[in-house]
Amino acid sequence: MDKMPKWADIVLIPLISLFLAAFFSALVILAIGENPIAALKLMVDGALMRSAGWGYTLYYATNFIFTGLAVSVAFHARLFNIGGEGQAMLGGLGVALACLYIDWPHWSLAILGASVGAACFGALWALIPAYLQAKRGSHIVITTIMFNFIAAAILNYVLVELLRPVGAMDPASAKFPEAVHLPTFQDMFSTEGSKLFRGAPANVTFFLALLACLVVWVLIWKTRLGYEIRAFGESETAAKYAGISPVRITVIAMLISGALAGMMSVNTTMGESERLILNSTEGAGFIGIAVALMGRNHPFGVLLAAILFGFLYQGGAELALWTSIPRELIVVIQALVILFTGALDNMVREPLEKLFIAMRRRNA
Amino acid sequence: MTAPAIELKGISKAFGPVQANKDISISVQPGTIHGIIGENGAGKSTLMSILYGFYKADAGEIFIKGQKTLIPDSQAAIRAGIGMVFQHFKLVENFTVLENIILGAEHGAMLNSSLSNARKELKHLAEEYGLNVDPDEVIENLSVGHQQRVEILKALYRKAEILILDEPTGVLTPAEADQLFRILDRLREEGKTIILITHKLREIMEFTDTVSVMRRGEMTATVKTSETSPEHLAELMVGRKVLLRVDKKPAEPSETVLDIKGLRVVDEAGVERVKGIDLTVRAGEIVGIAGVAGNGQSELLEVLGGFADGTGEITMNGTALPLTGHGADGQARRAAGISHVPEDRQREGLIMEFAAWENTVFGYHHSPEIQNGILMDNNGIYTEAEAKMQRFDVRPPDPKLAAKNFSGGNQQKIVLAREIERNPDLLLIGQPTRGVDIGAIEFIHQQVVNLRDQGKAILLVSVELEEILSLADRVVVMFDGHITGERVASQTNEKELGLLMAGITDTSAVANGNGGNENSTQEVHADG
Amino acid sequence: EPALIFDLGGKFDKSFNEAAFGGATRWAEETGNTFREIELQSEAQREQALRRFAEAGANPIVMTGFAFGNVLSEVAPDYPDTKFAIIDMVVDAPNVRSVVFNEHEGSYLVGMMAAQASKSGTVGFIGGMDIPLIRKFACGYVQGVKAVNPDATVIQNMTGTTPAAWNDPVKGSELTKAQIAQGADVVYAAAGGTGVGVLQTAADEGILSVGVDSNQNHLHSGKVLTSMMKRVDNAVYEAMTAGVDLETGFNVMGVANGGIDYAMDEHNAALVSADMKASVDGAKEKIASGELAVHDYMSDNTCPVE
Amino acid sequence: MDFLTLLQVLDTSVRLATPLLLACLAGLYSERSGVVDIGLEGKMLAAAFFSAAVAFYSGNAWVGLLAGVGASVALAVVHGLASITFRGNQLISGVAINFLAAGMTVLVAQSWFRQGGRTPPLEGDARFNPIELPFAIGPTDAAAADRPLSQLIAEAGPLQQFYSELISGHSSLVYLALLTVPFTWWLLFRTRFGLRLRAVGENPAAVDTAGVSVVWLRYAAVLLCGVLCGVAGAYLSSALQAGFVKDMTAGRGFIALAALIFAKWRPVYALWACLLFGLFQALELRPDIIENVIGLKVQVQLLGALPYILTVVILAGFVGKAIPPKASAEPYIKER
Ligand SMILES: Nc1ncnc2c1ncn2[C@@H]1O[C@H](COP(=O)(O)OP(=O)(O)OP(=O)(O)O)[C@@H](O)[C@H]1O
Ligand SMILES: Nc1ncnc2c1ncn2[C@@H]1O[C@H](COP(=O)(O)OP(=O)(O)OP(=O)(O)O)[C@@H](O)[C@H]1O
Ligand SMILES: [Mg+2]
Ligand SMILES: [Mg+2]
Repeated sequence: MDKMPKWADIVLIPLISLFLAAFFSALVILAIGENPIAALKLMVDGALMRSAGWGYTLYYATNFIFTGLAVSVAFHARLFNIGGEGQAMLGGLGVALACLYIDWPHWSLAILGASVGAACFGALWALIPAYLQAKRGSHIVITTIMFNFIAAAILNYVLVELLRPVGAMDPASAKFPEAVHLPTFQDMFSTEGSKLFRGAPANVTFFLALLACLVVWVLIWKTRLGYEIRAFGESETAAKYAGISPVRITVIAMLISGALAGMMSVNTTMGESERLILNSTEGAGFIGIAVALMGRNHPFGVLLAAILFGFLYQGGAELALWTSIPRELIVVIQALVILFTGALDNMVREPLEKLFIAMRRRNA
Repeated sequence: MTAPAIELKGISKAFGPVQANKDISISVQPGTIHGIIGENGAGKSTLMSILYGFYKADAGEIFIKGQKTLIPDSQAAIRAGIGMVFQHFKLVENFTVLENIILGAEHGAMLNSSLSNARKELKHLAEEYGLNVDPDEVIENLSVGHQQRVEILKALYRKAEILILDEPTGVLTPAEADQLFRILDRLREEGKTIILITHKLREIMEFTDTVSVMRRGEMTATVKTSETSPEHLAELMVGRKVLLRVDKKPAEPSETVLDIKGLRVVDEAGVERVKGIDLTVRAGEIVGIAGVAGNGQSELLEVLGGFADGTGEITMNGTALPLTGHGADGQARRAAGISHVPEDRQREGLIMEFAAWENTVFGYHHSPEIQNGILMDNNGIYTEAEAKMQRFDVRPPDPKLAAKNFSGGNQQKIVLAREIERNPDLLLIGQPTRGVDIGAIEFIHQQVVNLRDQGKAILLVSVELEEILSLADRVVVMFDGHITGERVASQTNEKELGLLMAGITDTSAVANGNGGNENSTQEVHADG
Repeated sequence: EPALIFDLGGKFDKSFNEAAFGGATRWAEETGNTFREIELQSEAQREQALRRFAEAGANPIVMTGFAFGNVLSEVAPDYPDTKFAIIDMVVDAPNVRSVVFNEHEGSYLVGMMAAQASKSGTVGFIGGMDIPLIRKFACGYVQGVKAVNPDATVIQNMTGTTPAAWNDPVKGSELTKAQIAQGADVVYAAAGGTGVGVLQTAADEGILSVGVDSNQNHLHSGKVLTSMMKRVDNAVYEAMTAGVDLETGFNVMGVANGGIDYAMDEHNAALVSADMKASVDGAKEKIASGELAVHDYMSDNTCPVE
Repeated sequence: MDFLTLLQVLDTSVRLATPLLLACLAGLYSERSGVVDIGLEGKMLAAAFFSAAVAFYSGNAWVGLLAGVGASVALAVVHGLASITFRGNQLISGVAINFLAAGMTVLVAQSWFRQGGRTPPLEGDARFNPIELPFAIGPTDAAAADRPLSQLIAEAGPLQQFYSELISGHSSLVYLALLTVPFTWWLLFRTRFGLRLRAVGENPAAVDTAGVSVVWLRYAAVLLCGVLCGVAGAYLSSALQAGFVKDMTAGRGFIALAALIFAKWRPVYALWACLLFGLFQALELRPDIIENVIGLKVQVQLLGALPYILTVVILAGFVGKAIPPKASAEPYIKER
């Protein structure tokens, strides 16, 4: 007998955790002398009440879908990929190389090429930690953290020494050619009469992200590979018994994870900045952890959580714009979400389990 | 009558939805050895752990020497004079013996004085009880038997008057076990009280004064050992009359299916576990491998099943099987016609979090008949799982239920349904009835025999001699990675196999006897 | 209502951004009006901040830092009725005013000052991010030093190659220690927030430092030789004063029009002798009149002296 | 490279190794008890801010230190709650704490000082100033001679140079950090507490059944970790620097973690590992020296990434295997 009904596990617990995180966030806002209700209203107005707000919310959400899926695919194999950040950085490099050095006739081909570039570079960056974990038992959490730093150093080197156009000041690549410009929501949905999503960076990559959700869902629950990934994640000894190679699954799961993380850069680098800049990832790799935790590692949950975090991000930017609350408030909220949904999960779960068991005893 | 050394009243304990102990009361007289028996999962360890303060009871009281005593933690238990040797030792593997002994019982805040004190005391205890261990040796370098001594020394060092031993002989050779019981006798003579948990009725009958039987979390009876019999105890354990022998025709073995030559296996720690064995299994016979746990049987199964590497030669139906690399994994073995019921169904045979239907294709998930293009044919698998569960009488027959939610016996039936229905040429089957109740045991044994009668080869590994003797046609005994003997099942007995299991190949003294339940007087010193 | 957007170093970097803030504050105090402001925390915010302010009707919108160049050239055409002013970068659009400074001229002046104050004949330069703009500072400085003492040694270090270099006082401090160890007794920091660490360490270790952008003499009174003042405050003040009538186009601020200067006040009066001041003022006049041309690194990406 | 330059580089290494060493030893206590802590970074950061802020208000660096330690310990308690009391995932908890500190410090700094997430500069006694050891040539001698200190030292004999440049002239916290190494060794290997601490990181069940509370031992270790991270953070903002700036730990917590692996969880090795990583950081500041010595231009990015690369190499077991305490990252769960 399960300790708890399934709906409680996948809906009730995240909701309670989220509520706790929101409650503590409100306390924090109060503590710095601001009004949480007013802050929330400002965030909602700025992020959800205008089409451009949605354009930003969904832009950020696109990033978080990719990194959230990346974390969750790895997590199905019980691999904790903290390296999304580094994988996304190098994914950006893949996008830049694809966009700068190949003559694309049309954006639709370019986005495919850039996706492949991003996925390959991201996957490559996940491959080494995966291999070391599988073959040499090096703890993947530590190696992926290290690889984040190493990726930052590489990107730094490449941008400063190799890709920066002569005479330019920022460590950034040249602007991508016009042909690889991705249609933004503004391009797609504005009509003659009304301009929608004006200036917002959301672009077709959002649909690519939705597609990724679907593909990951099919992969994890409908295919042999997904079956093997989940089986390996639940029990390594059982996987070995079944002839599922731990090395192979570790490597494949991390390759997929790294590829997904890398593909985030299609959105930021190709869809938004249209050149490779330093720190275009802006911590999205880490937010993927919170998104995956909240979404219970299910693509649909990841989608919802990503939109929630997109809202927080855009709302936070609005706060910084119109009040004196720094954008770091969002970092705090993010921390609280990770803390309550991830680390303090049992604090919510245990009393609930007791409650359900007691209820069942009484009914029996 | 003096006050009992221990008296438990109305102890209850639930782990989540599992009621491990239900309103248990028991009392043990000082200076006696009290046995506790029961099937796996009956709640024996839980009860003792409560007495030792490891778990907290939900309800109930504990009296020590007539005094009501609160035991919220192990510190309190130690203060009350209780010592416990757990089923799974609680030692710090990379500490020395001495450090393990003083841990938690140091004199003062500095280590030096504690260590020298303990060294003296240890010497004294070693002389008194013959419990010799090198105090400066690191635990991981000690044999299991010596590790157990350290556990006993830990308890004695803390001046335990009451000693609890949880399945102490499961990991010992018969010789080591004999030595253990001599020590226990000494302690009893000194007036110490001993509680002994064991699965072996022989040990209960031989060494205990009184015995309690547990079943499904409840204490079903407490009796004087002298006033009971093994048959009676078995009945108390499972709740009904027990059939001990399996109904089967004599074997009709034909051609060789599996042929092993010079097989060696080195485990991950670099220890050689199988040291060159030769073995054949023919179609239509059941070969049983007997041995104390840890003598290489598991590794043998692992190599055959494809999840450990080995060296040597193995042929299956005349073709050589690779022993390393991709061609030697579980998938390749299944393709070669080998099915495998693993020793540990929960850690190996099943994914506990997966639903039963998903588990019915575990290991066979690449089979073409369950694919639907690039996807898995989940609907087909589900329908087939439902039918399988009917045929194997899995209860409840609900394919959606997660494997962890079935009882041990039913989990085993799911594994068997999956492996037997593949109709393999060779079935590897490890500890098939561990923790399974007698009704299910009968069913499982019957399935295995049926498969044999269809002309399939079966290799059975079990630590239960009774099971080997009743199920196998031919018995091979393993000790320390070697085969120490081979007997025809109907022409040997537990005594003889016991000697082989201790590495003694000269069994003339006990050979050809039948039964083998009479008390042995023979001293065996296999280990120094 | 005008708006001011600070670059990543932040409003209180004690140098560049703070100067801009000072100019805006002066305008607000004098006119009694208010202005909108935001400190950027991330790259992606640049465009958003520009658009949101423009949509909210802020006019003019002033931004500090070359990094806005790219974004502004995209955003400006979308809001033809809004005036923008960008400092340190040239953006060619009809509604943008680009303000650039002749930092090399000011650096030349403080270089002369440093060479005269140095006893060891070795002076230091610590730049922020290694970009042409900062090399322009360095090159002007070296020219000034050599003009006074052709044998002087100038130790040059850059803090880093990324924007983080603007805000790394720990590294600034260690670089200063290293330069001191190599004998430098005057260091010039052109490093934004990193300079805080440079000036601090110089004061701790008992040598002189030269501030940048704002007048930083007061930070460690009696220990900062002078500051190379880049009157970002004036540029911001003027832009806000002009309001919607802001004159667009290219605007160079140098010694000649008071956009660049070196700082003298009570905090460094004791450090600068009359002779030193006289020689530096002489050079200043020559530069203003065009008699003395200080080489601009960015004109050809080279520096004639090392 | 001459002797004096070498000394200067080593001097910088010591200064930069100090926060690493303190954080590394902090991690050592925690991980030896079986609690993995990737939140060293966050605890240091919080301590850096609160110590600078309180030092600014009180004008006393030691009061600031206390506040910093308090902040770090508070986060340690959160980590303890998550990983000990509620048996959650220690890695996730560490990640959360890093974010919490990164956000909170800026938020509070902005709310208190309105200076864009930094504290005002610290002056005088609000900082830990360098200590001049007896007989060393220091600023006082320089002032007396009215000559630059660097010249005085350059003229001294090699031994005096060594003493004055490298040994003398650090803040008290540097010496404290160095003393923490033998103290930690003694505590771990010579006392009852140390024995139990090491045991609980290897096999908590053994400690539990020996009648010692696993929970309190682990809390003690986690709190010790908090204290040391607090000192490390205070050192950053009020000794190495004069005030807090956003994200000023700059990955030091992770380098400390790397050093801990490099040191195989041993205190004396930790000293060497941190000095080595400190040296890398010092060399990153002086690429000119490397260029002089090996005659090759080394990319600063490579120098910066070297500790991380080295850690991966070590983790991969190419330079001897680093085996962590057996129970590390495993919550002690008795009842499922
Ligand atoms: N720590 C635990 N958490 C949850 N359930 C437990 C725990 N320990 C035991 N149980 C459950 O309690 C029941 C009784 O277990 P216990 O270990 O006491 O049995 P036992 O009689 O000692 O069995 P065995 O002969 O296998 O040792 C079982 O169903 C078991 O699954
Ligand atoms: N780890 C567990 N998690 C959840 N439920 C469990 C667990 N272990 C046991 N149970 C529940 O407890 C019940 C009893 O389990 P147990 O294995 O003790 O059965 P049993 O009485 O020994 O049956 P069998 O003879 O078939 O082994 C099971 O039906 C199952 O629902
Ligand atoms: Mg048990
Ligand atoms: Mg059972």
